Amino acid sequence: MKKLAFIAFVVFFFFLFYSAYEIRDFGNPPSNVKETFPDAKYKVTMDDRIIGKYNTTTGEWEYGAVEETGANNVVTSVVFDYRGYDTLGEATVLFTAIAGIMLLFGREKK
Amino acid sequence: MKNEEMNEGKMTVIVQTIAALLFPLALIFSFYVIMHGHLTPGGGFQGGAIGASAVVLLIVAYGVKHVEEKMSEGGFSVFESLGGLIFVVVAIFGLFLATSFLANFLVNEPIFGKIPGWGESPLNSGGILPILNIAVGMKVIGGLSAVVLILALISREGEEK
Amino acid sequence: MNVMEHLPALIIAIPLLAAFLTPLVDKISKKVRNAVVFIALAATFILTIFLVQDVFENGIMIYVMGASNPTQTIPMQAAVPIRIVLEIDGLSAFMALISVLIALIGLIYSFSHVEERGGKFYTLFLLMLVGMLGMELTGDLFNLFVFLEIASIASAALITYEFKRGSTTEAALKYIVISSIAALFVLFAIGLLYGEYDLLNMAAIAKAIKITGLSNIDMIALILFFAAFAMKAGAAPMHMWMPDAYGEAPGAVSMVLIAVTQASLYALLRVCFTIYADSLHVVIPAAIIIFGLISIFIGVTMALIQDDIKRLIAYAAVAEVGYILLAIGVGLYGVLNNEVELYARKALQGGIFHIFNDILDIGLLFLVAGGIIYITKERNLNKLGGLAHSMKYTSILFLIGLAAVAGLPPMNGFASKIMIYESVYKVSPILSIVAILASIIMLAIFVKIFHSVFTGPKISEQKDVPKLMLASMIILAALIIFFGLFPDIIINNIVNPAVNALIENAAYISNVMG
Amino acid sequence: MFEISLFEVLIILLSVFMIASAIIAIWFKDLLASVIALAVMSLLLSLYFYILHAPDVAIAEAGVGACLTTAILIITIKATKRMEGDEE
Repeated sequence: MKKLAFIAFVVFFFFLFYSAYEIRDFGNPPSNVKETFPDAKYKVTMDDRIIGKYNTTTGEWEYGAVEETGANNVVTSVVFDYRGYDTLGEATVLFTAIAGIMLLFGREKK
Repeated sequence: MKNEEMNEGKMTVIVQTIAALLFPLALIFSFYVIMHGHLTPGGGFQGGAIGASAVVLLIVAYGVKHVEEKMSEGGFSVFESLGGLIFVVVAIFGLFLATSFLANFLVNEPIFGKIPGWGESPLNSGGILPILNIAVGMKVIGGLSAVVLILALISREGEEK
Repeated sequence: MNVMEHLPALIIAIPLLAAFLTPLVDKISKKVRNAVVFIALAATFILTIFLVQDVFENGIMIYVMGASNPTQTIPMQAAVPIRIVLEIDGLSAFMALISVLIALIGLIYSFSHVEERGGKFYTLFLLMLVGMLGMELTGDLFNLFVFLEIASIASAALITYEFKRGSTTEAALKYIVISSIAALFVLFAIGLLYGEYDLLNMAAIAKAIKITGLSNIDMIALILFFAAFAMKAGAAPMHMWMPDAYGEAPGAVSMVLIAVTQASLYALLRVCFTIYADSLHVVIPAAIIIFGLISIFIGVTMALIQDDIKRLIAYAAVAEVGYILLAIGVGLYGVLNNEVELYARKALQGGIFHIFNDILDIGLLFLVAGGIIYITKERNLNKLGGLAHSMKYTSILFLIGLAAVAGLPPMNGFASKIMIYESVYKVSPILSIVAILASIIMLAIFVKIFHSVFTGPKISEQKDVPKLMLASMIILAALIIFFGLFPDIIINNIVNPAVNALIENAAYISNVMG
Repeated sequence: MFEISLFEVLIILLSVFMIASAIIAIWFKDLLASVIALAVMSLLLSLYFYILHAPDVAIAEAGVGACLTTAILIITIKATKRMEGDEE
């Protein structure tokens, strides 16, 4: 059993290292959007679309999180607006865990 | 006298005084992080965690029984459920008042709907984001405090036996 | 505002709202709480029926969360979807229908005896349903992970409901450890795909893999997905949590746990058939077939030696999962080899139909076993006996479930198993023979249980089970007999759209990517 | 030929300390010491997140990982035995 666990560990470790070696560099945008979607109308990825462009002549944001959600902190606009449904899910995970603990440890009021 | 106090899970007077001073500060900081979620780094979850750690501070300094007299785990649990309800109700409002579930229906409306320009950051921007932040904050403060409180109570009962 | 357009969001929002409301209402009155829970579930059930009808008639349904136009997946000036997209095709609709139906029946069953700590019980029950539905309706990988977590944690908590027996806590611990490992694998695989393509939408990733070909990272992600979902679906070498979890949970929870397991199976199907599809290697269907065979073998042999009634049924459930995996593996093999009309379609029909039958048959047996334990407070087969004297209806219902699981002709189990045998025979006769043999052993086992539990001299005077319990069992039994007598209606109207969704993944992609 | 910026030195140091504290957490038989080592790891991790320009995650990690998880674990240890494998 210990040998089996060791083999599993080695395989998983290899996966981790190999994928860390193979994956695109940290912080770089994916360069292959054009090859990935040759028939797409615009070549704008998820990140670029969320961050958007600031038009210096009109003084307004164009097609970005700030224009769409009105929040200065782009991270919050992703967490609560673009992926708000996921945040609802995460909050529910917390709620579920706590309800479970209450079921296990909670005392009925006498 | 001193030993008895230690047995009840209380700390010394120094710790208690510092905790009493720090508790409101931590709560205010938590509230600040939650309210400014759409402007500065942070948000409901982070602020809620800070708020819950303030409650943990009280539990450590004054003992579980003292905290439970002020607010029981049932109270925290209700607080948490309320947070969840606000989140879902706001999301469903998006469905009925605007276009879709979780739609940001307050953007470009008078109260919260301001869209900030370059470099400015008014508190009343962000549409429904501040409301959702507050909902998640309530949920996290209530939930995490309830867990710590309930575990501490169980742990104390085990010691008394 | 057109409500039909917003059905996918409402189906998840209503039970979620009720789950948050239940702890508050519980403080006011127990009756109001039960009413709230029941109304929420019934409303979800009705909406799900509308959704299923809509999907089967008009094809794939799309819903973009929070967008100004919920049917436009790709926003202005972008090449890919940004927001979370719910995408419901035939398979999703089929699974959602099963989940809600089973949850409703389980709720009626629970009303009869769950009183103590009921507020938390019903909250978690609703959350379990939310988790399943979220997994089945979503079109987004990360969202799938989030709802997988909700379903896992809620089920683990519900397993501990009767925590005064210490073994429940052990079973729940086993379940939560397995779930955490699976969730970790899934998260890691999603991270790899996101790092590779900058995408989270399943249809978009499927298209990207189709265009750029399978890279090594995709392969690692596939292995991780496969390991995690097969583990959660209870395929044989990783089935060790199933007998514990199914055996220790309360009756209704055991039944709904099958639906949770099958939600993981759905995720496995989605990954294999939709995301990777044509770039899959033949190793994957071969692995699924082998897992299926091992599951059948282990399930049947281990069931022979059990003397705890619920653990025995749990091992039978492992064998049933094996049948589903066998059929789906053969179907996937056929789809990859372009032999769809020859045998793959039939195998998939049998497999998908068996998903429904598995949950009805094993679910009925779990409910009956739960009823027996509730009345006699005894789980050991050797100490039970003569219950047919006092529990007439229950014993008849048990007989129906027994015949269905063993695959006897008038029941639904026969209808799907005959399709599986027939199609599997075309690939290799040995597979078919093993499956038939296992089915015969299963019949022997259940006849043994029936003999030891229901026949024989009367040991003690007992009442029959409560009325609500009986009602929920009768609904299941009626469905079993209906499906057995008219399998063609079910296959043509419910199963075929799901099978088509599996075989033609191009429609799934083009609905999102245009 | 072998230029390392201050940033890289910081990242390498943090990584080494994090791995060290993680190993310590597994190594110790005293569970309380393990938990403290875990808290140190969480704190360093939150610093790491801050360096990687993710202040949101850093705050969450500091609050949950370093404070609340530690508190919950210590409370649990108080309710059970402190030393690993010391049963009666």
